[in-house]
Amino acid sequence: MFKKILIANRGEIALRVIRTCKEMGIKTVAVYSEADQNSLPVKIADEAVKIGPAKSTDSYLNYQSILAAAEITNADAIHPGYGFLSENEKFSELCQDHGIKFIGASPEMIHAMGDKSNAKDTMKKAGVPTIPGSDGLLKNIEEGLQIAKKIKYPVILKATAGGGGKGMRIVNSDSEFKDAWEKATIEAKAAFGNDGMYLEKFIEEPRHVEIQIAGDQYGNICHLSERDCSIQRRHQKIIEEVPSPFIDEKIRAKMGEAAIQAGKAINYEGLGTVEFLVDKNKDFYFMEMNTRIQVEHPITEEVIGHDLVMEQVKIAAGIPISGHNYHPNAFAMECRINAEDPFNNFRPSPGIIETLHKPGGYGVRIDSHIYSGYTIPPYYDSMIAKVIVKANSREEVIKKMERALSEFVIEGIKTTTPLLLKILKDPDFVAGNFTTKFMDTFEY
Amino acid sequence: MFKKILIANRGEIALRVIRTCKEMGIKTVAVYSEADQNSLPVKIADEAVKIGPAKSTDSYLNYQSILAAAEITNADAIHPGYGFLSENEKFSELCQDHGIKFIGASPEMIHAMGDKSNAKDTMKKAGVPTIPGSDGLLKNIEEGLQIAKKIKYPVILKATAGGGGKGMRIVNSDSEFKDAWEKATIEAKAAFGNDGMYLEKFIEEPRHVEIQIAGDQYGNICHLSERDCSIQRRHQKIIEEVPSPFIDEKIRAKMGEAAIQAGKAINYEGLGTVEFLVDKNKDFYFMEMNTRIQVEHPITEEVIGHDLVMEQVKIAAGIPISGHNYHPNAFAMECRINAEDPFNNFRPSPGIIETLHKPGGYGVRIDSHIYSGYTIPPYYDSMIAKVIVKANSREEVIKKMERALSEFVIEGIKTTTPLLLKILKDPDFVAGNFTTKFMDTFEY
Amino acid sequence: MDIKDIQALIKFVSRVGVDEVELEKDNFKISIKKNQASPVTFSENAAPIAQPIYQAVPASQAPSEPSEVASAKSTKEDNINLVEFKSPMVGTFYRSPGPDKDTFVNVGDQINVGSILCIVEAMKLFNEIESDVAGKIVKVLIDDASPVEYGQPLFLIDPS
Amino acid sequence: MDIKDIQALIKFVSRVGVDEVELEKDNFKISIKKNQASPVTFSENAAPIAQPIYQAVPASQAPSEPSEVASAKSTKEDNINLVEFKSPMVGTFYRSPGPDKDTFVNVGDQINVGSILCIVEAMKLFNEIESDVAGKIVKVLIDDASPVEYGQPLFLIDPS
Repeated sequence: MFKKILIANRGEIALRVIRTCKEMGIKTVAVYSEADQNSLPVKIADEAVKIGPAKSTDSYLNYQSILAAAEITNADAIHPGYGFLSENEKFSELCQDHGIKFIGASPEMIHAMGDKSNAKDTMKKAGVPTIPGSDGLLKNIEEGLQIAKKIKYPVILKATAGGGGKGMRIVNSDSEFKDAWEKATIEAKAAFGNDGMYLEKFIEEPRHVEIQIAGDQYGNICHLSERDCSIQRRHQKIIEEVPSPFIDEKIRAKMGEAAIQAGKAINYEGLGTVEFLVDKNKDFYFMEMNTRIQVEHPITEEVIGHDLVMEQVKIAAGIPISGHNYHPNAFAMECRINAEDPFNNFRPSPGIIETLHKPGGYGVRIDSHIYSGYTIPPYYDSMIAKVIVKANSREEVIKKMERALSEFVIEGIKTTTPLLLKILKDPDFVAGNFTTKFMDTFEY
Repeated sequence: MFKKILIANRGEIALRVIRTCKEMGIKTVAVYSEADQNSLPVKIADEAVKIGPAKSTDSYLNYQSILAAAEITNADAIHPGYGFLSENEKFSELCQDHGIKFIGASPEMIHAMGDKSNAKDTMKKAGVPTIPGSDGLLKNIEEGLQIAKKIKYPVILKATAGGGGKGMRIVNSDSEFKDAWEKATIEAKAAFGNDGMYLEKFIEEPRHVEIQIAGDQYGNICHLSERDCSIQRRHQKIIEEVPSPFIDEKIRAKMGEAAIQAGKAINYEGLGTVEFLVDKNKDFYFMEMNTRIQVEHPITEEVIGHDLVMEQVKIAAGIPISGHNYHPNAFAMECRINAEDPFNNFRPSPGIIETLHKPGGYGVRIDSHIYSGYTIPPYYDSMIAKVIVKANSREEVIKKMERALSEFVIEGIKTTTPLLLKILKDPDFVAGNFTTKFMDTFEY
Repeated sequence: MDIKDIQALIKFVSRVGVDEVELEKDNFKISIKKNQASPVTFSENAAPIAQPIYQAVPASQAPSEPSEVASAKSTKEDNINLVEFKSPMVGTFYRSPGPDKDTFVNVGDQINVGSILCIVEAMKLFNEIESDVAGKIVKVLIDDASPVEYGQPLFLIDPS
Repeated sequence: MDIKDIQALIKFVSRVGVDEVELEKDNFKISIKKNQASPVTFSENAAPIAQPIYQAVPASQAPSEPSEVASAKSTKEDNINLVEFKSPMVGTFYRSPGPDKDTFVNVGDQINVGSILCIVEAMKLFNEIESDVAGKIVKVLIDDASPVEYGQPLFLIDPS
């Protein structure tokens, strides 16, 4: 097992990793920028090394400083958390070169999944469902009709030069195709001076459902069930939950199998997440794979009873996994609290936490690096706390989350808590009746 | 289901009950003494009624005030928590008389278990093992020898007027009996002027292991496994855990069955705890039954995945239980943090909480009513927080508890946290090798 | 002087009413200054942090407060000599012994120690509440048949 | 007085209500002040509550601090005109280009903008560190071959 792990990150995920290391008896090194001098991870790590100024590119994204910090502290592994260098091929390679274990994916795996079209090809070959469509540009209307027939309506025509909905048409049947094609090409020509079109299956009522997988150094890969992350705003997840209210045991097994296939295709080692879009018919399509721990990993921990960061560390140290899949034995939900003003276009709200009172009690978990008197710096991500609850039904989970959020007192800055409380009371949300478009029309 | 529950208690257990009520959609009424005006339960309950001055006998033990508070707020049930009126036969009866559901035992059940010798007789009849011994005073040495032979050595001779170890002798064999009898009677005569002696089985290396039971209004009774509470000081529990490091599946089944027998003997309804002493041979003996929620109930919640306060409320509302027994699916431990100075003979340390930072993260639960700026009043129990952790092995649980306690910052008063941290590092504690005498010899 | 002594010294300085201490002893020298602006640092810090956390208005009290009554506090400030007569128990406040009966006391009435002022009903018991002061009833602070808490002011009495 | 005592002392000072502590003992001198210059009301509240929570002394720094060096802060106060030359990166500090080579600079040396002061090794790269001021080396703050953090003072330079 590792003797000392350097955490190449900040905020709650740095704290998260340090906590597990402490529980495993592994020494920790926090690295920090000038802006994070008084941060909680710096305070509780065994050692802390200042690596640069506030700007991420000069500190948390600075390979050289982070590796030098590992060298001067004799750390034998680096945990990158999420974001920053966690999916950086070059950094993973540099760690290898310097004999420091990168607790994450190898350069090859990151490479295979980092490029979207690469990843899609790999998945297709592995038999993982991807969104079907034309291979590049359509030659003519006839080819479009042929492909549409093959992949089944509805389909979406998209201008290759497109954007902002221009040169885009949803087509529901053969009879609509010609008209849509003509209008879209004219529009694209006018808007972009380019009427090249391609075609894809149109995903109706999409949900974001991702599968957590784990693979060890010996080729064993298993899945740890799904997380429904459909409640998002501009691709930023807001609330995540497991089980997905939309997924049953049968679909879970199919998606889990597909995610394992995805992992096997690249000989995946470590924890990873395969993101799928699920349409109204419960057909699912590969979106992308994240080769790192996710922000929302705690809800999986709550329902399978295992510490995922501990699993990451064990896998990196060469300990084999059991290899069997895990299914949720409870219901869990996570709300992300951001230092943003939800009633003012989500304007960031850095500043001093004047008053802090965290909720507690049965089934309530808080992952947060803030403390009373802490100053949230303006340079980084605005997430300041994750509230995770667990109970025996979705209804109980929602009630518990409401209770927990309403006990949470954070004064001195604006937070997204009031928005979260409103979502929790929304009848569609309560009914589990939502798609990734939920926030587009949600009134608050 | 009840519409409004009055909580006839204070501190963490009042908060505990209010939280579950909120999650169940039940309105809450806090009652409080003048000393608890600014307490957290008062702040978060839907309503709060001041019932008297600081002195418990005039507030939290004042039947009339509490029932009047229930009347003026139209509460349809009263949850008594633990301590105060929770096992008060008269109060339970008064609630009945006033048509308010007492969420606890009936007057008859409290009566049956409240008197120790009553309880022992009832248990004997029900076939629950009790500590064997003479029925009252021994007539002579021959009777003593006869009983000792029957219940097996070692036995303990005790002076009926005794105290402080005087007139008390442990006897290991027939051959020692005569000498012990003579010395003990002489000593008793000299010390108390009364040489009446009785005899009991001597419990070697006793552990305090209690079984949580639940019974509904329809005669179903089940057990929810054990809690090991051997780490105690002057009968005050300090650390509790489940599973007991001393109990295996077979003993658990036997003790569980005995506890169910105990409950059946008095037609028990609600949650209750049957306390046993377990000796070095894993023989166990009934001590007493608590007809209320216990301080240490959270560890059971953690390992069986059910909210015990919710179970209490449901049972009181007439909802049947499943009736099957629950076995621990994880390891859990609770440390009680008291506002006391462990290095100054546990002198109470009331006062203002100047700085408060609570630990968090995976598997860490805090049940506490304190907040930054809260003044701990000097009038009541000194327990200010319970830290509950859960993990997949006893070793992990201990590591996690250490991690959590060392993150916990409470400044302005003295607490027992340093003592707890020392116990967690004790080799005998770590090995699970301890009895109820542990604290008698523990050096700190 | 070891660390414990030094700490004790600093603590001592922070508690006592001095602003600055300088100490030189053998090869040892210490100088301790105290913040002059805030002599009661901790209570000043604690109050503004603790209090805004929650609103602690008991809901049961709100509906029962008669609209014509000024808050007890402001009345008290205006009439420095008046005495608040507080409820000695929780229950329901009645101004008369029964629905058709006269009220025990009215504004302007002269009362003595032992005069019955009202009834507070708790657990179906009608507890007659006697005055512990002599004087004149200035104000009745609670509406008839309203719930009252322990210690809630019921009457304003001019004891002069 | 070892580092643990000093840490305990600093923590203690930050917790109790004092603003400044100066301590001189044998060849040892320490000066602890609390932040008086916080213009925002809240930071005055927050500081004494937040800061004493943890000791934020990076452990990696502790063993590398040479005993002859007074704390950077107090030195700075005593020598208001001196400039701290800080490490532009994390790594290992070397005073000479190789084990048997002469040091780049010594106390008393006159240096110019662009003079090489030392090497900071990171990832097996030996980065020659150039001065951005002209002046005279007054003090070398770090022992040879010690780890240094970003921004850690390496030299005191008198630019006059």
